[in-house]
Amino acid sequence: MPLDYRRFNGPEDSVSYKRFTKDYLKSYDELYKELLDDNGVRKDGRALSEARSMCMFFARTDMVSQAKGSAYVELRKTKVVCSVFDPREIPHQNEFSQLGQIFCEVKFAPFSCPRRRRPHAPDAEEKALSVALRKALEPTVCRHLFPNYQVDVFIYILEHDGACLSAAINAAGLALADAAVPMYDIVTACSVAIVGDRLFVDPTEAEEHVATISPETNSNHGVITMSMLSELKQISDFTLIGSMDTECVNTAMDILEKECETLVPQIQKILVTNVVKSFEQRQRLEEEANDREQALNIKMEEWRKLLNAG
Amino acid sequence: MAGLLLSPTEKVFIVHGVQEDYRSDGRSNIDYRPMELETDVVSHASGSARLRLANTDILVGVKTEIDVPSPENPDLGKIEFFVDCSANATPEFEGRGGEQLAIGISNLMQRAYHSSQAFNLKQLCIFESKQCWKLYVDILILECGGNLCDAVSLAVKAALFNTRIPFVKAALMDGGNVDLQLSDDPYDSKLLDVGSAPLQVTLCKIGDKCVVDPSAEEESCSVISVIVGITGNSSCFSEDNSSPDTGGKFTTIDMNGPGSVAPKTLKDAINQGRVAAKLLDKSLGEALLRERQESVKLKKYSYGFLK
Amino acid sequence: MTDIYKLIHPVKYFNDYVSRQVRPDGREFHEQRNIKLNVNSIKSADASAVVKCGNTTVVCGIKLELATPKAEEPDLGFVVTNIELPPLCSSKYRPGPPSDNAQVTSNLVSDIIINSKCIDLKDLCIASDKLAWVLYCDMVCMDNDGGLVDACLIALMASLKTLSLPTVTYDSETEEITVDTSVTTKLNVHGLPVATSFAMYTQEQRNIILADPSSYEEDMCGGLGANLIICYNKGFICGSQKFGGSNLTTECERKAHKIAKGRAQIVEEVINVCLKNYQNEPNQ
Amino acid sequence: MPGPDLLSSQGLRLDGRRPNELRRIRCKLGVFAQPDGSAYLEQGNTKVLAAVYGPHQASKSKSLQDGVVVNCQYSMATFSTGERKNHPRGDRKSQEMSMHLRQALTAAIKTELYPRSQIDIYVEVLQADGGAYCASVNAATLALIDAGIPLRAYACACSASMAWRNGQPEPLLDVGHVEEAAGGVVLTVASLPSTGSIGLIEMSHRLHMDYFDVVLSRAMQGCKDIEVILDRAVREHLAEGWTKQDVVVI
Repeated sequence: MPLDYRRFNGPEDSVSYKRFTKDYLKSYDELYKELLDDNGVRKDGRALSEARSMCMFFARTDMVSQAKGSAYVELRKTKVVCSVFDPREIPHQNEFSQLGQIFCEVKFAPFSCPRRRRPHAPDAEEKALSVALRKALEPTVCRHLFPNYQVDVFIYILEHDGACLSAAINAAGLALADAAVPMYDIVTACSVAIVGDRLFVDPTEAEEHVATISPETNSNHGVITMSMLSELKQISDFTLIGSMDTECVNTAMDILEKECETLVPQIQKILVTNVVKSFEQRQRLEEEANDREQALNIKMEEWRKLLNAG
Repeated sequence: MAGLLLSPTEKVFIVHGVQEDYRSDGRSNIDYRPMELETDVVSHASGSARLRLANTDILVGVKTEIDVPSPENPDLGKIEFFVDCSANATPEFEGRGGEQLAIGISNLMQRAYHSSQAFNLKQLCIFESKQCWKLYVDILILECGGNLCDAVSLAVKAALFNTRIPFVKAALMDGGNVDLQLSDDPYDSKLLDVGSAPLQVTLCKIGDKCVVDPSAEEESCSVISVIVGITGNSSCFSEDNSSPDTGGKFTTIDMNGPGSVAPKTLKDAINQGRVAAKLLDKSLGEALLRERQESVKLKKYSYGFLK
Repeated sequence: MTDIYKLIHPVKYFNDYVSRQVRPDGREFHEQRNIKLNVNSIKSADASAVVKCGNTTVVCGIKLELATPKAEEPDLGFVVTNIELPPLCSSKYRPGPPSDNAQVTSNLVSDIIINSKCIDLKDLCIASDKLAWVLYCDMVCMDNDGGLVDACLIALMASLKTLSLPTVTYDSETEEITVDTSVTTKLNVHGLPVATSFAMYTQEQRNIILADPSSYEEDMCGGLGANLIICYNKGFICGSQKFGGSNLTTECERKAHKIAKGRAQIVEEVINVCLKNYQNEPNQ
Repeated sequence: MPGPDLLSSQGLRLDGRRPNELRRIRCKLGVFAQPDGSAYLEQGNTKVLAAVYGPHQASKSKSLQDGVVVNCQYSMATFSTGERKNHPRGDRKSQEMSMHLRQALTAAIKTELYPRSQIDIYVEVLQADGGAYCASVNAATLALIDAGIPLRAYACACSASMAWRNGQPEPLLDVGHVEEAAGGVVLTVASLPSTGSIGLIEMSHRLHMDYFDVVLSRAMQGCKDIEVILDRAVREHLAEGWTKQDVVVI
């Protein structure tokens, strides 16, 4: 790997201290056991089919002042910031493109992953996430309205505790709406991790990790992320990794469809609040302006009187 | 695809044909086009295969290197996919023009081979937490005539089937380092167990129906296609028929294109893909076993690109 | 209406405000923006802090790693500081490798940290010539609205002050390393460098310095970032840089130093209060 | 100055060839359907594919008033060499190769016939076993013919080396990888044999002036031999093409 001379680099042989702790290499069974307690409840107190979005979904728009539209989504520990900028002409293009384009970039903070330090240069996972995000957003944006222009969508993942792709898609949907980019429908996404016959809805990083390790037996495992346009009943992107049979895929799809639908009212609420807030703000500004004008008029009157008198 | 121009009427013709289950080249919606497959075409590689599916031409070479296993998985080997879109396919790929497509395909392959149920990396381990084999699967796309993903996955499986890994003759422990001596004899080598390696089937949504193996013309009529990766059946790839039927599990599902699909259509498509993959896997196994027998009897004639 | 005016006549718009002794966001010339600070909100990092100076938001995360020290400095550990200006923080930045501006800012912060000697690199050494800590401190700007260096430094110092190192035992014979995360020691931080940015503007022979400028003010004063950065560490100057902008008169300089000194105390207080609150939180 | 032993006492080379013998050349025109012209050429164990697109409208920045722009790209498959290559193209060596290819082929093409146009020539080396450049030029010539682009003459390339036998200089024709690696001099010539003109000469290592002419004439002889082989391949291809195509059309 070539040395990145634009940044300060640490020593080449540095490794995370976690490699030397006792529980660095745990067996598959140990890891699996840690996910659930004796009552079949997940470590953070959720039931298997319970999504974090139900209780702890925290999202707001208008996060980045310099961007046209922005959003912040927090699923307990997973934290994602998204900003959307004004459309600009597609750079380095010879031909006229009938449809506008969406440019997505997903980036992990160097300190975002609990297991290792992320490199500064974009790696394969970030590129794959960027592509998945673009595919999820393309069907919902009215791209014919800005031909030959591209909208930049930037995602920064501050902390990764599972389901970061679905958090990123939700954040991007909010930010696009905040930036007033015309869209057909609200886009929502959700993930599920599959370990054997158990389905973990909206998984944490630990659950995703176990689901991506292949077990010794021939049982199902994997992670599925699905994004939907709920009003139009359309799936805009579907990503599966792991190994599972048809039945498992079908059940997971039904669950994800339901979860995506439950997200819609929450997102609608955030958007409505946003509109109300910006309306109030504008009203307040207008009132202030009126006040100033009146004060000015009064002063002008006084001066005129003085002039007339003087 | 590059340089392909279709008039609206031509597109309507294709869409109507698909609706009637009778495509413009005479196939039904679940038929593949004829393919040509030859293994062992590149002598510098440990395993290689060339697949020609109508106008799509793929050359795959597998190279092996000794590497240190990653600390998280000390008992696993490594596999890496690299796709190169040759400018021979279309002038648009000149320089770095094909990079986007290449990254997309290699990511898809990497994900399809991720699970140990698809490809067991334990067979690449030499010496736990010290040394392992790293397979470089280099995919060269020479011509694009539609349906790249399927062709790539078939050619990769064939090349891996053809790959020989030399036996380790001796290992010297020197402090913490291991010094390996490899066998020089090309026949003194082991074959990989690739029976369960996944095949990918692209289902192209045209109108309301899905077709397998779309031609470049058909691809331009569709806004969305579903790619499913399905593990293979090991019993099709071994000469004794005793091993049980396995496979048929999904290792990847992905959507490609700017459109979207209804949940019902997606479910139908992945089922259709599973059926198609099973048939494809069976015929690939037969072809590869036949070729291997021929090469054992020294009857095999090498065609390369001269045919 | 004002938005359009600002867009069409940016300079005139700015001048109108300045000639009335007020800044576009309603502040006085010497007034700084509110500072909000929160520590250890990111659990995947070994220490972290989020700081907001007005709109400017910076997140700092520290990851700990172990490495062999350099042969020429066998008793010293490493502190690697980098500033990331991702394209999402402002439309000025594009995806790809760090821009020149990001590199300059990165260098500046790194120089301040080294010159202020707030971390003794000897504290980071575990076994001479064999093993030492590496502190990867990454400051990520989430929203760049001016005064970037100030915010980065606050975030960095706050997270360094909350950092504790796990116990490491190094067996010199077997070269075996064991880490015990249950027992940790706090990192010693000496001093507290605080930077204050200024933008300098000349209007009709009048030299004006604007403390803690917003990104719009920085643009108006003709700099890629702030024009003047003064850094104080516990009442002592530990750095002063000037980049472009109008000429700096002695009078202005004196005024700037006074503001910077005052601000250093305020920031110190903010950090201390925040750390105290964090330590007193019951769930920590 | 006895270099490495490239010739046995019987006067045979490391791979059993005589000094003036070419490696086996097998080739085929029209391997692909999409490009305007394509060819595959095997020279011993070196295998090369070439594709030609054009002539088509040149991009504005490159366009020439008085002739066609010849655009070449030389690329090597990652598995083509013994050691795996990390990048198929873009490194200094393949940039240089692309340039040399362009020089040799521009000499052969009747460039004045297509002003403001562009011809793209892409060469992909599938397997490199010495003389990859020569094989590329030969394959590209065939692809140009397959595309129907008017040429002045066949452009052929061949390499030659130098060995000693019983104290006498003995030039070697068509250098293989083993001989290249042994470190002798390698002289590469690209020429239009029927006109006798030389498009490009490149030499590695050093060679005494006295022997230069001997080696050069050996390489030129090789080019002439190759021209015969290429010519036969083209004639066979066309004969085949006539019969096949006409039957289908009628």
